[in-house]
Amino acid sequence: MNIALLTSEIAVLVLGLLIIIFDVLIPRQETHRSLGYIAACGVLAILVHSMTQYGAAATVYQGLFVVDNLALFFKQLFLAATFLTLLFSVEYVEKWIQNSGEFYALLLFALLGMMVMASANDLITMFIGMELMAIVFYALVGFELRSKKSSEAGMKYLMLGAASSAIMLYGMSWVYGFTGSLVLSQIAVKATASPAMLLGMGLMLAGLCFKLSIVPFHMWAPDVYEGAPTPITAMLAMGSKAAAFAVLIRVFLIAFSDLQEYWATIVSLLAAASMIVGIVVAIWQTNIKRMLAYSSIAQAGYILSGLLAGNVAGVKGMLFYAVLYMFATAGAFAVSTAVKNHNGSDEIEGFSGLAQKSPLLAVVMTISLLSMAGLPPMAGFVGKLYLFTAIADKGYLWLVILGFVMSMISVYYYMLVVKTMYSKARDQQEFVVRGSLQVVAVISLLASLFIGIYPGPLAKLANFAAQALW
Amino acid sequence: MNEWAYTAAFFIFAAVTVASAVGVVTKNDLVHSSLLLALCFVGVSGLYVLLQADFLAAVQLLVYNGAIAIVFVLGTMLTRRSIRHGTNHSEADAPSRLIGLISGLFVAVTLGVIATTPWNYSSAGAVQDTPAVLGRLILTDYMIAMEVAAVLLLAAMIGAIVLAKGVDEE
Amino acid sequence: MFSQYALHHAWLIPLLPVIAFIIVGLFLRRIPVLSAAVSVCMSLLSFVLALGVGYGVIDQLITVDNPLIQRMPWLVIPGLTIDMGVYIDPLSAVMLIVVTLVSLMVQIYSIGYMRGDAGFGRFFAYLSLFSATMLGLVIAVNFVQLYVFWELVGLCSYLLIGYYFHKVSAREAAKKAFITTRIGDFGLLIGIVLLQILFGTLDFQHLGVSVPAYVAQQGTGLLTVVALLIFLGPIGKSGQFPLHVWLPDAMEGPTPVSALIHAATMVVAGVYLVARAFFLFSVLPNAMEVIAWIGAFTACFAASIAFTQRDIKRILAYSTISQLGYMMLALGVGSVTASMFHLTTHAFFKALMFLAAGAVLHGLPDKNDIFAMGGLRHKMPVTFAAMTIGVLAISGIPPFAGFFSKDEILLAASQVSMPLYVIAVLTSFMTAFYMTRLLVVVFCGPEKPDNHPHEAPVSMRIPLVVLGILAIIGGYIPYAYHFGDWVRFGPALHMGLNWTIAGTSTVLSVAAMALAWFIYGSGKATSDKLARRFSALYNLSYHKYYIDELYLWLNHTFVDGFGKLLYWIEIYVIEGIVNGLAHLSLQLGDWLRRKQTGNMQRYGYIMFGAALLIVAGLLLLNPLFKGVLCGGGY
Amino acid sequence: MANFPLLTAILLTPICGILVLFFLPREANKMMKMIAAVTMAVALGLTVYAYWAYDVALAGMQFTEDIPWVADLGVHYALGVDGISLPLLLLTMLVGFSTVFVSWNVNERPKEFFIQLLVLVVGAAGTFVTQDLLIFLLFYELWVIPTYIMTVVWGSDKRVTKEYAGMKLTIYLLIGSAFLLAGVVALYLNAYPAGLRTFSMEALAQAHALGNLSEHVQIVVFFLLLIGFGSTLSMWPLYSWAPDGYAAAPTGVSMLHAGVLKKVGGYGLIRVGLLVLPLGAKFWAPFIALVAVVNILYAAFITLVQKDLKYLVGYSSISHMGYVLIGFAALNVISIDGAVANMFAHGVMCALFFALIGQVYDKTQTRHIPDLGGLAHQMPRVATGLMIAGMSSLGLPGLVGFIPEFTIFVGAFKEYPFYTLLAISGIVFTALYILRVLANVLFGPRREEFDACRDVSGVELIPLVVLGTVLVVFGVFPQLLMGMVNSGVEPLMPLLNQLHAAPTLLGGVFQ
Amino acid sequence: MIGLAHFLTVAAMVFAIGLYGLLTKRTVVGILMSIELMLNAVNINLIAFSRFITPDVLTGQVFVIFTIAVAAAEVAIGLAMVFRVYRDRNTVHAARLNEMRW
Repeated sequence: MNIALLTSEIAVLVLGLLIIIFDVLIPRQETHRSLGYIAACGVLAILVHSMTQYGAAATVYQGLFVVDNLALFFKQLFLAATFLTLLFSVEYVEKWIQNSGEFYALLLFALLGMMVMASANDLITMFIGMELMAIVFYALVGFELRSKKSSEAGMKYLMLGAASSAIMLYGMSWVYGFTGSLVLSQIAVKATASPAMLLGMGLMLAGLCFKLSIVPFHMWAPDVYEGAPTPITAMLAMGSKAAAFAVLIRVFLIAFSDLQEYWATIVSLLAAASMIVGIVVAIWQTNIKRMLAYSSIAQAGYILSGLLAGNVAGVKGMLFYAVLYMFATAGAFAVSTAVKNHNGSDEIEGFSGLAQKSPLLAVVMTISLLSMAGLPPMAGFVGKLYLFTAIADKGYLWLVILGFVMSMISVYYYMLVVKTMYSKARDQQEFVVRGSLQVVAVISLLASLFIGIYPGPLAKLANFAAQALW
Repeated sequence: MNEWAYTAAFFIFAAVTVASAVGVVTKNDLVHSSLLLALCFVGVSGLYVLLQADFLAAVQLLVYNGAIAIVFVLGTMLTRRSIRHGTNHSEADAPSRLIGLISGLFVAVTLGVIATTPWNYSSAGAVQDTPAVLGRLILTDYMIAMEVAAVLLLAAMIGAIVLAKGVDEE
Repeated sequence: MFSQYALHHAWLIPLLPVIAFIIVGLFLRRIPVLSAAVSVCMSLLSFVLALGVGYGVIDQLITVDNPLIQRMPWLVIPGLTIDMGVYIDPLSAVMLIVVTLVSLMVQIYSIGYMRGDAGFGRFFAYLSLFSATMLGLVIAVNFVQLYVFWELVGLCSYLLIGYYFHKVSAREAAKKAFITTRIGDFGLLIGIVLLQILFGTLDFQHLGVSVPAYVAQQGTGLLTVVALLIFLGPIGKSGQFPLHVWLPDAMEGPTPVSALIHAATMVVAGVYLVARAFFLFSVLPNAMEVIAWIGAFTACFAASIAFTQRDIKRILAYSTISQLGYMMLALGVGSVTASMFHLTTHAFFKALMFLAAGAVLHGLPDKNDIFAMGGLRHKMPVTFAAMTIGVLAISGIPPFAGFFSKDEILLAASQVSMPLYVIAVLTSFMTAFYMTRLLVVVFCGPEKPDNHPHEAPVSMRIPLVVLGILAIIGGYIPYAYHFGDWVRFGPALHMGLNWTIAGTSTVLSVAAMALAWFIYGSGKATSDKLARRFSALYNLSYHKYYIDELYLWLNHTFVDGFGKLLYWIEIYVIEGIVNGLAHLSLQLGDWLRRKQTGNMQRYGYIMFGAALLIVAGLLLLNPLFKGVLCGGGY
Repeated sequence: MANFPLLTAILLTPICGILVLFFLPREANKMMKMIAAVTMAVALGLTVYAYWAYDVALAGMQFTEDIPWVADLGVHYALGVDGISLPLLLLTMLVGFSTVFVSWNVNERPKEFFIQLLVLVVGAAGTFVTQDLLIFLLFYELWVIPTYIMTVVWGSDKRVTKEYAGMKLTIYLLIGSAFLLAGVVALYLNAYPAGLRTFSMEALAQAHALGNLSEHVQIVVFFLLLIGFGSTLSMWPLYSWAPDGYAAAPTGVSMLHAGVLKKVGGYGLIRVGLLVLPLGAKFWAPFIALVAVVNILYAAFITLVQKDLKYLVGYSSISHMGYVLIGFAALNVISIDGAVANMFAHGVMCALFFALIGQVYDKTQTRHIPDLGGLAHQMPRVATGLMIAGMSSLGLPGLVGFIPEFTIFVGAFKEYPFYTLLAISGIVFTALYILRVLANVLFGPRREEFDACRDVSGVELIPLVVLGTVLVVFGVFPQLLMGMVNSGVEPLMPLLNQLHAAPTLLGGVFQ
Repeated sequence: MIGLAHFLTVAAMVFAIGLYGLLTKRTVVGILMSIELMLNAVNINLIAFSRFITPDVLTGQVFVIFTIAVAAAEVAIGLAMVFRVYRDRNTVHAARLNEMRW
């Protein structure tokens, strides 16, 4: 047993506690902006440190906690997402959220939950990590105390999230009941297509789909995304979703890999439904966060489809896509945050004239949205290509066609935003953008383009990570 | 243990559990619901005893009855009385028949599953010293989960405080 | 020596006017004197070269069977090689001379006629291009070259007919000319494509060898179709029935253009095409018969319209159609010689008449109606003389040019088919009648008081004189020098006069002229009475058998109607489907978003329903689903 | 000079222009246009040099470059041109060069405009020079966003609003490309077993010879490609983006779209459809031929009743694409020669048409045909240009349009006599609508309301001169074009012969 | 003889009842209670399995401990949220929480 493998998690926890302490120590008239920067620096440091951990494939505590490349890949994804979120949220938090110390600390605890999820190799650890993340997010969604929407969103998220946890737990209990084990690899050994197993698997899938906001378990997402503070919305889209995917990949490709012929059909239908619903409903949205919520539903459908391949290529596609989606989302939410800070509204109309007021942000938004849509040469295209080659190889050509068609339709509403940005400005107010937010914008822009044009390195890394499962 | 007594005890606890659960969801007054919920938890802890999980039965009574149910009662009291009376009806426009159907189907499916699954019963005897075994498990194998649960409770506390405290009216 | 040079540089003949076109069109448009000078000089050079070619043909004993051909590859792809080249034989030599001569005359004439016109330079550029394209057509070595210049001739006629583009009528006439001939070209193009596919070549010389061989082997069935398709081109271009409608309207162009179109370029291109491709037609008796009958019918039909027309140029136009019918008839009965002979003489006297008519119009601006003229012979003696010569020539009065060529056609027709001969003779009678009518009404009788005619300027009179002389001697000289020995298809043809036929036609022509004089010239003015008596026939003829109206109606009802119908389908069906699909997905989105009521219990309800469905699907339906949705194949 | 990456240089020139423009201050209006013009002039010059330096006798891919790009997908940055792509590259640069001058009067946010214009050029040029299917798609999709933004910002409303038209164009083409992408993915997976997979067009083309692509797969994949490329090419009934889009887009975009982007569809059909999936092509060819005839006649009839100049040209270009399609469908060297050459010819002609319509619209503020008339009085140069474009459109010999059409007819007649007959009848209707519009717009009485309209002059004249000259020169010397095209198509002869000889399992159900 | 099936049946019924309550109760407090019922059903399941399938390792019981902890945390956050909502809107009706929709 090697405690060193847990360095990242411990560091995150310590960082979170430090933030709480600093929050108390810092005098009241201070803006608490420094807390955000401390957190960001700390996360960055952990991210950099975690680079050294590649190649390890060890487990801690009787194989219940595994540190392999896949886990590490996801952890770095979460760290990067948190880092970007912290950077662009400083001004937002200062402006709209009172309890900034608690905010940053809880965000770090959520990060810890995600990291645990990525490494969890048994159902209990997995569950507890997921609940840590979820409960923190329930609180954070309702953290914008002056906003009625925020509390409503928090309430909805909590109720539905708890209900979905119950469903998943119920499913887990059946899986445990049939196999007599909670460890994934042992479940895999004993799993057969018995009714109890299928019932448990189905309910677990349903519970996970809730976290992934897969149709028809998606209905909370738009409301919660809309009501939550923008950085939290971003984290929900980037982090919580990716963490659920980490769990999904492990559970379905290790524990339930022998039952693939059973779940594949269901998963393909769920993926297809997500693509369709996410995209056709997004067309109607006038609120940028709500629109991005529907878009993220569709994106989840795309990532989910990679599971169907059930091989390295498929997982590689999922990992690749999760990363590029993370960057695109960071860019889009960073710009949304800037706009909200500017005019206090999340409505898409508020973006009008952005291209003249701040060309950089307009370009970042455009590139991010189109990366989500999957237009070359943005990263989203290559991501879809990896996913779809993997699943088409398994014969899901219908899903490939559907996916491509829906992604092209999605351009419609992304374009509406782009059009708004390039139309005439409503007001002539000076548009001030904080440096840290600009950093995020530029990072996401460069990442979206670089990954799209030269996907080699990331693909190699994703491949490396995906191989950890086999 | 006596076979008959065991069976009788099971049916009593089961009946208490299910009946009070039904009461929880059908009672109109939230306070009644809360109290029935506590009763239900008692029934459940009785079932735990029958399943030879004494420690957990105790925890159930302590945590659920002692903490959660009380919190519910408090929560109900704290919100104004007017919303308590006559407002715990079922939602008027909720398709309660359909929901009933779904719930019924759910039970039916589950019963089918129970009936058709070839369970791998273990013939091993039950562990007698459950608290010790549980303690060892939690502090060794499930160490990380334990720690995470601790963080979870901390986070929940922080979150609950911030949320409940509300906006500072400066 | 010069003839050698001319023979080997015959490609210069079309190229010189092209150069004139480029120079004038690009640089000299605004300088009238220079533009005219350049054009005329180039035309003159072409004419001299053409004469050289003509002399060379005789001198070098180049015959129809032994042509002089130069080729240069123009398009080479496997399976389709197209050359541009020069095909010199007596047939093309005659055409070269006729075309260059007439266009030279017309250009000289235009100096006077167009003086002061704002588009003087442009006009000369177009004229040069027009003769260039016609000359290119004449020397074509294969069907594609021919088609290329054929179309370009069409373009030039379009430009020139629509020269007065501010006039709506000119604009419409130009359009009509282009589109009507296009319909013919459609057939021609298909014919050419078919020939290429059947024989793998379009070269006249090679086809001349392979067509008879093909007929010997495969029979005439398919080839007849091909030939008739090709003949559609000449029908359009040479104004044969039923595509003749553009030709009278083409009068909207300036008169020199009419002269050029009607005498030497454009319309005779069709005749020339049939003559050039005679190796093809001559082996297909059915096709020949069709050509002959279309020619005969057109000749008679156009003459019957010309009877009642009042516009001086229109009468001439219908006479052109009629004469072209003659030429086609001659070709149809197998006599290239007669056809080409008539083409030559017709070029002279028709150009003469048009230029004379132009002189009349020049003297009497803004008047086209012959009944508004009258008594011009005093004020315009030269013009009167020219017109008289022309009328005598076209009526076939010996020894004018028309007599010999028309006689040749009648002879050829009589040898093949009696009905054709009768129609031809009848047409000859009618021709003499309406041409005399024109002459008498315009030049004789009393002068109209409000007319102030004046004789044309010198530059316009010179061509009249030259062409007048040619219209007199242009028939006898070829006759005397055995035109048929040279320009022929098959064995040499020694022309002789059949005195019975010649006599009959001459007598009839004289009679017709006398009748016309009686009706129109004697002052008894019985024309109106006649018109009233036969009002139905008169109206039919005067309104050109309502063919224009028919076409207009067809075009309006079917082409535009069909277009409107399709546009309706486009908007309401095709676009409708596209917009419908978009609308459908929008509606789907709207419907789905209305499910998002904001009520969390509704969400939970759907969630649990879905979870139940998943479980049910896993438990029950899975084996059924599997094969359907992920069947492994495409 | 032998190793000079000429094609990369051609692609990089506009990209450099974009970068320079990006860093120019917003106010440097004139400067931006000059830079765009110079950039395009250099690119055009390099392309002309490539055209001149290409060894027709040697044929095959020349100026090739090949750098591995994405190893795990088998993507290479592979460039190269042959006789099929080089004319189209030249077309791109010619049209691109012209559009800069056509857009000379854009004074509203010129920076964004010219950047996006150059992006369009890069996108088009890239599709023609790349030899890797994925890079091809990359360039192919580069069009979408600039087109949309340019239409919405600088476009004009007509029968429909510009927002609607731009969106329709964008989404329509994108959905087409979705099928295309799916087809490419299926092709990529089936061509080679895992591990050896590649997007290299050359390698994919060999997959058929190796027997890796079954007829079944080829038929399905070709169908998917046909939807994609067909909607780009405005194949019936997948074209309804075109008329609205052209009408709404600013002139430069209309020119590039109708002149160049449409050709990407045809090029793709030949380069990917035919070379990689010959059996699929053979299976669908009769169907394509049928659709081609519908294209020609249906669109021609609709063109007849159009009242807006841009709609007219839009529908007419749909009609013309029918010739390309039937040339492709005949699947023999002559017809494909014709099809490729016709793409070039139509591109230049259509671009000229749109350029002049843009000028007319600029000066008269209307494109409604009944409102126009007699413009030859005030604008003789525009009139000359329109005449040349119109005559080329109706296939007048001596202009570039004729020989391609003729070769298409010759090639196609062997395979589809009846369809070709109908296709040839299209020339009559083309003449009808072209002459009508010329007559109604240019000729007729002088109208005083247009007396203030000045004829084109100065830089506005450049597109007219450049494109007009190309139309005439390539028309008079068709071998300049056909020789080049044929050097690209002739190597297909063995494949095509084999195709005609081989009976296929499912082939010919549409015959 | 009371066996596994009996306990599972009771659990299923409690779960279904909780589910019914979750979807039909009017106030968020009631909904929270229903969720607690569902979690208890899970716990019964886990302990029953622990007893009959793996009586020697008790993993099911460990799981139940964590479940109870999580349930407590959820209730804490949930009630805090109820206060907030109540303070914001003066109501705890689930159906009124529909400002965000469509």
